Amino acid sequence: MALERWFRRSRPTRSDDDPSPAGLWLKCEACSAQIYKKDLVAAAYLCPECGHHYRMPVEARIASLADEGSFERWSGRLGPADPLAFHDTEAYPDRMKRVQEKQGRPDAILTGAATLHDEPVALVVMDFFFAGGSMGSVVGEEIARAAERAADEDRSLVAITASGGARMQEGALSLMQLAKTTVALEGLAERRLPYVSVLTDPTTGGVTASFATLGDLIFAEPRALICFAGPRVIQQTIKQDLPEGFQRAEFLLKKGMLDDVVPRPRLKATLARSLRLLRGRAPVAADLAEEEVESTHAASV
Amino acid sequence: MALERWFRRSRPTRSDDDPSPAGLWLKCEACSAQIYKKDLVAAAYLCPECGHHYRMPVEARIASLADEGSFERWSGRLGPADPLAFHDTEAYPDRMKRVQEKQGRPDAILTGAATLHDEPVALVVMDFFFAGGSMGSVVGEEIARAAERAADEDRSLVAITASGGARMQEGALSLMQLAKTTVALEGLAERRLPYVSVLTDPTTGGVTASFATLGDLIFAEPRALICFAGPRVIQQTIKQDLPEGFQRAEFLLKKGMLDDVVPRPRLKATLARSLRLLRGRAPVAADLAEEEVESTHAASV
Amino acid sequence: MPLPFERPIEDLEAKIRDMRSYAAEQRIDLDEEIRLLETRLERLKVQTFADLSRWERVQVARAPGRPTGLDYVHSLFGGFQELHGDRTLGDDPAVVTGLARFDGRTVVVVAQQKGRDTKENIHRNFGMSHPSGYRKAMRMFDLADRFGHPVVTLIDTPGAYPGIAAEEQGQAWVIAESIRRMSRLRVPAVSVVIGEGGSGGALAIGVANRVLILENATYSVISPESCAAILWRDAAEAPKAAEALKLTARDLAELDVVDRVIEEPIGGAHKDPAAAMRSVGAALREELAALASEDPEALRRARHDRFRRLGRYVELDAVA
Amino acid sequence: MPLPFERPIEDLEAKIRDMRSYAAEQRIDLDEEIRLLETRLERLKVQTFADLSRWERVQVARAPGRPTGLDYVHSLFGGFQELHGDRTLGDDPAVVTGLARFDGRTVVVVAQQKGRDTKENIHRNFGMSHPSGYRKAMRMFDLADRFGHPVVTLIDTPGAYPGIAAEEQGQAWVIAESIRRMSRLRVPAVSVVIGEGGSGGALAIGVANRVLILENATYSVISPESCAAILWRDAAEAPKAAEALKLTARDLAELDVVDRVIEEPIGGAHKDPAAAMRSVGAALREELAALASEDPEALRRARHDRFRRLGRYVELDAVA
Ligand SMILES: [Zn+2]
Ligand SMILES: [Zn+2]
Repeated sequence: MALERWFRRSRPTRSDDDPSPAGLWLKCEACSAQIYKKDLVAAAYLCPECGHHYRMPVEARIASLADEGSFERWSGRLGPADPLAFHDTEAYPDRMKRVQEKQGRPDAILTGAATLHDEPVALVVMDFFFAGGSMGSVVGEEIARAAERAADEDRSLVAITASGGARMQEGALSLMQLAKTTVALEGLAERRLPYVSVLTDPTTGGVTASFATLGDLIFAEPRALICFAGPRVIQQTIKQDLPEGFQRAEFLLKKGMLDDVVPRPRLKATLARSLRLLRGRAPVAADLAEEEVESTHAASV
Repeated sequence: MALERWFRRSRPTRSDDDPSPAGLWLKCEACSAQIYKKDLVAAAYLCPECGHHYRMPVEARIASLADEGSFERWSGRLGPADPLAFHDTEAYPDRMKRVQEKQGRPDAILTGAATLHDEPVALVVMDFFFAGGSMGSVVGEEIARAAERAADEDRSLVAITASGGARMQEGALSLMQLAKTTVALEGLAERRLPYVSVLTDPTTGGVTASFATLGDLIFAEPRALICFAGPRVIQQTIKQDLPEGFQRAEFLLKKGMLDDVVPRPRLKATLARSLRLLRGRAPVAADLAEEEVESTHAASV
Repeated sequence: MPLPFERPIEDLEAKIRDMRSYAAEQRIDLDEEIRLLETRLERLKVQTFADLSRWERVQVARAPGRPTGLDYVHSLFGGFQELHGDRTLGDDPAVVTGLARFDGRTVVVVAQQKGRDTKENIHRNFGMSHPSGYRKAMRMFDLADRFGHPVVTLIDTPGAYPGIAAEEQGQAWVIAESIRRMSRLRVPAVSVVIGEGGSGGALAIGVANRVLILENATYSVISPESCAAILWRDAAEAPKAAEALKLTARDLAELDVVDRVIEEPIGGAHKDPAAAMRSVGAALREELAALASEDPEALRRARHDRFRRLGRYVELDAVA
Repeated sequence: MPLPFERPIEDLEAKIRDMRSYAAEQRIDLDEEIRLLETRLERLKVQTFADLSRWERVQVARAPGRPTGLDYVHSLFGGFQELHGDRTLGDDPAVVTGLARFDGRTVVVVAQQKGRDTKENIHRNFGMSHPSGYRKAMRMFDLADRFGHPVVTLIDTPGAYPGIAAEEQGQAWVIAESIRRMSRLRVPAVSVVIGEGGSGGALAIGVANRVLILENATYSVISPESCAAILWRDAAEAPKAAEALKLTARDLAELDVVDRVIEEPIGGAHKDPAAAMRSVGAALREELAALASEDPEALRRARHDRFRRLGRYVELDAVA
């Protein structure tokens, strides 16, 4: 399982935090430009100068994809248990309480119904700012329920992943979520409903090794880190430097693992068009308009 | 398609010919030992000194596999047509006539029913000494019929391949045999009957790119050349030396393409045991006795 | 640069252009003469292309400017969503695949792609696939079956690539598997040979319910050059080999290898790509419409039977 | 070399040996004393192994001399035909697969294999698979389904290998695909965790109808060392992490992650491999016999439901 550095007690690295709150200005981690944070938020968390893709809060993600007013929340009624009575330097329930308060939800996931350019979907969005998007029983169960409800309601499934992997504090039960989420996708396949996953920065460990890479189509955002074992684990194992761009979306596209790398401004249209094509429906004007600006290979921003 | 050097007008290289006829002694092409040809024939065309696997005439192959008296020929009633009125330096029908007389069969294949340690099979054996084992309409049709009859008669299918590829003189019709032999295997799959292919030296071009590599299990003889494009074609394309052992059975085993490399003395028992296992039947004593001498990885002789 | 047999046509075209500009400059009325020459030009074109030797057709099939797979994809299909990668080894640029709209339905497209210039040719490896390309195609076959969409393949390759990595990665294995995978499709499949149908590398994506071919395209068990090198021991005898191999569209129709020959504009597809693409579009529309009502098992069965039948041989009992 | 907590046992064993040879040399009758010591030894062993901490059980699960996948294959199965290769990239020695006979039926075997000595450990990459190993396993799942034979998997791996090639070749992709492929099997599948069940690399071949585990084997989302390095920032805190992770057979049975715990001989499987293998054989025989009469769709469905249920959470409505 990937190292989940997001569980460290203190010193979370800056990029683990939602870039929006606190402070008015930000220095772009890619191009070093001074960015007015409101501009960053307004631009769907893209650097207005260089287009760098910042990690995106869940609500902003949904706003950027769902047609206005179309989102209806499904998740939120399940909260984490403490099946192992897990205690490291802090009891697991205490740790959860803090994160729940910070993020305003019971666990690292938000699911619900929406339309994307009028195409009905179930949306599954992982919250990386909630304990590193780690997958325990609640995350697994919410994904499974969303997949099953999508099948029942004749919706396609779209998953936006961001995760440090399986959640250690629920032990082997977290590991079992890999199998649970996988089998829960079967109803979609049986009903010929598309499932498209979008891997965003970072998607690692047990999430990558289960539902995230089982999409009928798999897209990724530019420069997203996508891996099974994290770069530091590999470096410790092989005691060598890693190649430039290793485990980044563009690298994985070249290795044949992705259908395409899709910059955020084109994501909604690409999703809507792909889903309509898979469902045998004519793309709507909004999808095709976006298509004109596409090159054969996804441009890196 | 692999170059079919075996169609050259003259100067067939020595190893293209059946090693048995003419002359009493032979210098082993692998270890340079002087071999008495009768010993070579008696030893299933293995060098008595070094175990080198010589190419084997079809009848000897069948004798080495089929239980005594069990072989019943199916092929032989189809002969090549001349659909293109093909003429290079010689008319295709004239060329065929010469080879037919030399090899004593209408085309480069012998098929029939047999038992292997009492296990009922259909045997398909390609004759490399017949125009380089090239696959035209007759070879394709005989394979297809054997596969279909095996399915009808509840037999497993065993194919011993040796071929320079598709036969140029029947043009695109030869190419179509790749698809024909492939679809003809479907009946076996539908009836849960095993199909095991054994790739012998050399198996190249269109034969490798169709039924030969579609076995439920794929075995190969030691040192057999197995490829799509022949070594000379590749050398001409890339203008580089090829790695040692390239395209040989042991190389392909390492590359994951084969289930095992099986020396000729173990072939019959390995086939019988594998077929019985696939069909859910207990292996017979003769198969298990052979097993004891096997190591985990096939030894190269 | 014109092909050798195109020279008389180009000369005549030049002459007509000259005469036109002369008439304009000198303000002389040469309309009658020009009309006569144009009629002659038309006849010359028709005659030239009717009489092309098989080797000359090979030249047309390979002509620069002939529309490539992606040209068809972009002109015939709407809303093309390219899908990359084989989920195993890589993303082969010699095969372009994706989802698209065509004639009111979604189709899964697999197109072999040569370059339209030197740079693209190098990128596309001259249309010669590695195993990764065939695995990508198989992924598309799976997708088509899963969602019930027809498959359209566009064939244009000198052959599967003969190289070290390609052999190591099981070139023969993936071609065989792709043949099998395509033969098992439970959706309509139509293939169009748009240029070169190079051997197993072409057939791997050619196991369709209906196999169409453009008038000047070729489909062969081996390239004329390689065949000549083997049988005549001289690649320069390729014209003889092309003749012997019967690799043109009309030949293949007679051998039942293809089901339909699509006429090209006079002068070849490279002279009027738009017209060629329209013809392919019209043919595709008809074929897909005809297959649309077939049920999945019947489609698979028909494809099976189509390829099971191919070949010509003699029943020896009958002969003796 | 004994494990730390085995030392008192070994000391006592040595003492008994000494007393025996002393009695023999001196021709004194110490039978009574020896019997008493032996009783004490027995009690010491039982006590020691009943009281093992979780970290100590991790040591037993990894103990040298503990029977490996191939040991079980050779002792429990007859007529083993090893099958190599993933037909794509290579043949991973960290996974051994093939056909074998067991209890009057053919089974398809997939066994993770650590080395039995340093040389083999290097060859087997310490039981850590590359993607090729999981592809080989999937090929076996296909074969099992095609011919209707049950699947037996033996799990013993520190985890899937974390390396450059493994990542390039889609380690996460093949694990996910293997989980899916195994969950879809329409034949009985039984998995036995015989040593270390290392995270996703173990689960990839662990989606069985019945998941068995040896008494001293472990199954965990992360190794104690890595967990400690993250949460305690010190790999040396692995014993604490092992305690927290609840990774022993009994823990996992309570969490419904495993269905059955197979008792090991007193002192652990490495002290009496033959007995351990017999126990596994007996358990396997029972489980396969129980599944033999199920129909294919029921088997798939039951496997689906088994894994769909796993997890513990709180219904917030109920709490509020
Ligand atoms: Zn920037
Ligand atoms: Zn020798």
